[in-house]
Amino acid sequence: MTMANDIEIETPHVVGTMTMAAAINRALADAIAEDPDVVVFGEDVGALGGVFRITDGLAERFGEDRCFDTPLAESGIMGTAVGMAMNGMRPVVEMQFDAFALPAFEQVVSHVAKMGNRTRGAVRMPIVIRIPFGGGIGGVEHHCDSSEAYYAHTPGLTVVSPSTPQDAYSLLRAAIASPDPVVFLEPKKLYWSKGEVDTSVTADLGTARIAREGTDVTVLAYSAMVPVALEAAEIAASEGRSVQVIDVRSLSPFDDATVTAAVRSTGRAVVVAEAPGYVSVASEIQARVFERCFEYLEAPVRRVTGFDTPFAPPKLEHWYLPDADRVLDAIDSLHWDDDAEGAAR
Amino acid sequence: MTMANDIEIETPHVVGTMTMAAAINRALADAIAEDPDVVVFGEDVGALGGVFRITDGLAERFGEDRCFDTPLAESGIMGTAVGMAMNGMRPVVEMQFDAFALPAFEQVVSHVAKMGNRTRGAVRMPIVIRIPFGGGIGGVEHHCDSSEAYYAHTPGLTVVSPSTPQDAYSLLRAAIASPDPVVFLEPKKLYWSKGEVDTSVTADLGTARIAREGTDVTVLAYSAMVPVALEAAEIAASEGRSVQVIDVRSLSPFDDATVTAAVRSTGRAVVVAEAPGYVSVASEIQARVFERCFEYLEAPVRRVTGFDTPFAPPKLEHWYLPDADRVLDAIDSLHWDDDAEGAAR
Amino acid sequence: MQHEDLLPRDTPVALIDKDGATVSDEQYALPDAETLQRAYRGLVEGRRINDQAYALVRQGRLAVYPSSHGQEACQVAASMVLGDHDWLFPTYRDSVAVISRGVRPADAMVLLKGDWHSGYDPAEHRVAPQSTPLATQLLHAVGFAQAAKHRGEDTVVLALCGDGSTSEGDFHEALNFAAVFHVPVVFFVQNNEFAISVPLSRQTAAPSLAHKAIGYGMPGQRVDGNDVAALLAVLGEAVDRARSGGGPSLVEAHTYRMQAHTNADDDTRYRDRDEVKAWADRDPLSRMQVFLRAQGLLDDIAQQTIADGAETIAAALRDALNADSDLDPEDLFRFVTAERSPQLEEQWQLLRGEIERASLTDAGGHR
Amino acid sequence: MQHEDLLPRDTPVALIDKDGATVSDEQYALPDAETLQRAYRGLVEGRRINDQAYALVRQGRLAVYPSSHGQEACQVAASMVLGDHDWLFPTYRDSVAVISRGVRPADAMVLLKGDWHSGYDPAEHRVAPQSTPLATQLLHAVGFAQAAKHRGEDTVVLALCGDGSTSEGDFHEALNFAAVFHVPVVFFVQNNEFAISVPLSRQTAAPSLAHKAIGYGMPGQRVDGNDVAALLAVLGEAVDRARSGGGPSLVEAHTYRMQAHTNADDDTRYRDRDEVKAWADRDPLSRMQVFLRAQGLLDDIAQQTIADGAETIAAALRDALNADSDLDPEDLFRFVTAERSPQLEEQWQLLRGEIERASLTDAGGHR
Ligand SMILES: Cc1ncc(C[n+]2csc(CCOP(=O)(O)OP(=O)(O)O)c2C)c(N)n1
Ligand SMILES: Cc1ncc(C[n+]2csc(CCOP(=O)(O)OP(=O)(O)O)c2C)c(N)n1
Ligand SMILES: [Mg+2]
Ligand SMILES: [Mg+2]
Repeated sequence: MTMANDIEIETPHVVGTMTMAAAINRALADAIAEDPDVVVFGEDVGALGGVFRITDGLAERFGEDRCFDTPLAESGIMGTAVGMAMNGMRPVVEMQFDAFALPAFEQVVSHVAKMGNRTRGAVRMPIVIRIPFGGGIGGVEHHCDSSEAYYAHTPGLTVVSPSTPQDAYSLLRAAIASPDPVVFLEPKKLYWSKGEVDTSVTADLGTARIAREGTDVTVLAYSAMVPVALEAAEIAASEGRSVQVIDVRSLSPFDDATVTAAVRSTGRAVVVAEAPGYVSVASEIQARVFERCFEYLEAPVRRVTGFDTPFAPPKLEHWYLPDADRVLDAIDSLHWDDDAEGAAR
Repeated sequence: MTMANDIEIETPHVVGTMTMAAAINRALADAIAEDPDVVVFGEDVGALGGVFRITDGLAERFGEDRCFDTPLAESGIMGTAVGMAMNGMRPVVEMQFDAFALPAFEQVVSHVAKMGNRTRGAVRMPIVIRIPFGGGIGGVEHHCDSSEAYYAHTPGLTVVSPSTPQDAYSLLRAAIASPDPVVFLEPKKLYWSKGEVDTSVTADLGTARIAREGTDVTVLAYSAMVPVALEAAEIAASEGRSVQVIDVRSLSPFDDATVTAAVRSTGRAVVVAEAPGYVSVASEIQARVFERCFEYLEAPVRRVTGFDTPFAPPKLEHWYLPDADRVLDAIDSLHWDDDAEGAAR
Repeated sequence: MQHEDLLPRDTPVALIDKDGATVSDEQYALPDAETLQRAYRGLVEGRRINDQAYALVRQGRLAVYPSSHGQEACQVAASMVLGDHDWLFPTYRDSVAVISRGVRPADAMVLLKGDWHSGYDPAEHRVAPQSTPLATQLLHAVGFAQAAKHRGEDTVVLALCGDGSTSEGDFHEALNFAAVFHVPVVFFVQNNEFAISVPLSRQTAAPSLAHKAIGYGMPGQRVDGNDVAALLAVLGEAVDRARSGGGPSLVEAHTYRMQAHTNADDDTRYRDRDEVKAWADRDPLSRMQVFLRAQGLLDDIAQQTIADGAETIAAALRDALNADSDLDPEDLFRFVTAERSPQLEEQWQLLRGEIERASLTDAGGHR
Repeated sequence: MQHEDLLPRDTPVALIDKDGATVSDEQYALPDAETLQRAYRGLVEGRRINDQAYALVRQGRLAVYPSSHGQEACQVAASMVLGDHDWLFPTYRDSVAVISRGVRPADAMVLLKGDWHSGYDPAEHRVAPQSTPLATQLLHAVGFAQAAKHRGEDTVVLALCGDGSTSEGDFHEALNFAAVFHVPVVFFVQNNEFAISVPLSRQTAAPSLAHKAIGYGMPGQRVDGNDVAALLAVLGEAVDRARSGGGPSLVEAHTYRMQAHTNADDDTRYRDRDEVKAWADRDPLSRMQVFLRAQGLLDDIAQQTIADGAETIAAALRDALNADSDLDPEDLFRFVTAERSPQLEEQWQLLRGEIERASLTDAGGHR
């Protein structure tokens, strides 16, 4: 799907190395600067600049009416965002942590996702819901969940998650420019990872990105699992196996075209996601790939995911989180020629 | 998985034909009668007997302290249920309609599902959350959603849905007897469908049920889609195709043993669910079956689901809901011998 | 404003009693004659719409109708106190208020007929879609007002909800956000004594719902919800305060739901007929009729003209709803997002194939 | 009770002022000497625990610590007013109150150390797990009290939350349910002026948070949150009322969060050092010390004994947290449900295989 990114970039373009946190901050600042309808709000996003400092300096630079703190109530934040969107604004709201977006769930599902449909397009919802998500930072209970499945399952929501500073910038700009609601999931673990960012580069919502070329097997990952997949690919390469890595990046809608072509070309696939695997984005990807690539598959598509348990406490999270080894194990199981079961097939 | 249903049934057993609504009512009454810790509450469940009359007569028969109305606040209902469960009760709460359970989502995900894990088993949550769900009754917006994916994805929750009055009775008794929280999804469309109920029959949470034997293809369905699957099977039989129908019934945890054995025996499978298909219970089942039965499959597993759109308005819902024809179309696509593509494989 | 001024009166504000006699009030003046005449016409039309819709449900032309029979004074006042550029945020029960704002009756009934989820463009008459999830719309109203304030517009927003809805968390969050951001929203609670079957005593132990206002730092007031004059005065003051930068306020109207919750409900299960009868004596229409007649503001001819006007509205509603809907299944895919994703297009093609095959075989069944 | 009696005072109840002088009060009596001596010991121990935990964070032995430094009077009073069979529902900031109830300090820190999500059996000391999702625990407290009432037990439940948390919908629903069901819950808001960086003025426009009580039909009261004597009196009265069937009430304590929200926070970004300094003058410990000394209820020896006791607690906490945790990864699968599903067993076997392989190669990495 191509969604035209029709922003006229007026601020001078920047090219440079920055953290994902800085890239998101920059995207917010550029959007506020360019479009008077963009407002950023949530808990602690003003003077503090957010608990992760993602909105650092925005209130100071653009004033209290462009970036401001709300009372501590997530349904309130989401519900007022709906009203603002009805009245011509483009709210970008921050949910402080993934589990703390849950009080807003009714507003998201019953209104944010449905208002455009309800009104036959008369009232669209250009809202961006930013949610820091996932683990890997040693956070305590309720601070490390991955709840993308809840949003991706909900018709009407676009759900994206970046794995690089460049995508963080470009996808957030596209999300803010979108006429429809976008859930923008920020991998906390990658906030301080660095990369090159060119602010003139655009990205289309609804598209996957090929993160590494490869010919033997396709690993489909998103967000904080993309570096894990790339690490696995690197190790596999040293063992003589060529691993293609696709950064799914758009969790809804899904870029079937890119993914199907990729898996058909390699004939093998592994899906990697951090969230509990049951009824998840990973299961969806696995099912789709299976169905669309059935005739081309040399082996069953595997998934590597978090366990179907509540997220682990900090001291145990290294056992919970999928790592390169777990990905490599899954790859190893894909009926290779030197593999009896595979050969029998 | 077998979870012992260790209720001592003291009321005389009943065998007879009744609606699913009556079977649920009977299960609630029997549970209240037998266990002083069971309380039923929610919106309009008292004098009115619930908007679907499922709790009809309970308040009158057992008194206001066993079945009662609450203030109109779903998070309040769920949150107080958590507190009651902490203090030794077995709350059975009713959410009036599926979309109106959403305000309680934080309590469900952050506490109901996690309390047992958080306290290392010291505090379990024997809560049953009854939710009338699904369409097919001509309900207006927000009255026909199918949100099982949200619950099934959440670790710690058991999720079941009956398709017959017998299962409605037996599964609800098992749910109330369970030490853990159970989301009990009631197909509104089947409330007035009738069937034989023997109250001495027990059912284990976590198990699927073979609803019809068959040898050519396995249709996996649950809740209101089971009658649809059975109808399709009946038509297929008249066309010379033997369709096995499995009532999945436990949406979490999943009965892999039964399902895997079934699909391996037929070599073909179709998953049927009413909810939007994307990131859904249907995708999970499809993915699992694919992965576990890969070597046995004659054709890709297909799914027949609701569209990835908000639920249709009453006058359009017949186009939205999966019906026997759609299931038969999916079955037809499964590379049969008389099918060129299938033969080529 | 002093803290005590945020508290409501101990008894609801009333200007015309149930027998049509005026009640003098130090704070609130009786609206002028022309306003009251207009209000009366609104009441008659509102009642007619309620009764017509009720009949259409029985005839199977509407799927469901939550009637405001008995609450027409609230409905009419809510609409009349707003200026043209102000906005109304109604619930499922507020069809009469929606229609009073100018929305075509048939468009207001699209949801209840089952054709679509809403039948009018909100911007056209400054009426948000009628909200079903309780209390959620109150937050939308606040956000809407925040945006207006942000742009320096003097839009006032009036948001409706029922007594039961005050128990929802969103009610609390909406009033709190409105007060903290000091935005021009009037929260108008129609306390009709019931939330489906649940009586007010199960919703709150407070002296009144209007006593909640002080907890947010906004004024609360109580008013006789069957007295359109008092409603116009109290709501009018609240709207004026909001427009002049005085911030939000909470108005609780004491009224009664004369019919069952909807046609699907059976109110004999939970309330006495005597109670319903007692409230019939306090009907909002009859007291105005008596009052206007006594004041010489209504004669037989005017009465007939009003009745005829109401009949015309009812006839149009009947006609519109008796016509069969012409619905396009592709609409299911048209509005989900601005641009249709390939994923949805694929699904539409599946359905399109089914529809085409169905039209080839017989009308209706697919196979 | 008259409606006006539900309103709090205009100024918080105080019994001992910041300089340690008594303030006379018509309604609330000063607690007896022995109680105040016990309270003082609690304050000193609480402060020591706060400071020790803070140090342990710096040493990397605790992942995070939301300190109640400055709020110890609230913490100690909340614990002391409860009887043995009463229950406390605390938040992440209430570790001192939790420990005051008898929970071992090291067990209270399990969450913050990162070993597990909670470290004590709630039933042992009648303390619910510390709640992180704001205001959610207030509903648990209400349900807990409903169950106690249902069984005819006279348990009182005291539920804690912060000023920011009063903005959440769950706060509203909890107070409303408690009032409607007339259950024995004391809602105790520690208004420490901030929710992380957000000041009280962004949470509410109300005259006080205690003014919310009347909107639920329960009494509200305000108290100096750094005056343990006043807290004991006001909370004690609320607990007595609840126990004797008088229903729930709301108490707001005016206090101050002297440190940053947690170690991860930087409070120089949003508040003046002068403000913090001004509150240091109102410290809950020093005023009690001055008071007790002046009354002859505390001498050097007693002071030293108390300090030594606090030091012993701190040392035990240090020792416990300096010990490396012995954690079993299978715990991830043990408690999700009472019985482990085949689905989870399969996943555990996967992990077990990895762990075994890891132990065969090197310690830590898998492959
Ligand atoms: C969040 C939510 N919960 C439950 C319902 C179901 N429901 C529809 S109307 C109603 C009663 C509402 O009572 P009240 O607010 O007093 O309004 P009234 O119908 O009396 O006008 C209920 C429980 C709903 N629509 N939304
Ligand atoms: C539902 C929810 N939203 C957001 C958070 C993140 N959070 C943790 S503490 C806090 C501030 C709480 O302020 P307050 O209630 O005043 O308590 P205090 O920390 O001052 O004791 C926030 C926003 C949370 N824990 N839960
Ligand atoms: Mg009502
Ligand atoms: Mg605070």
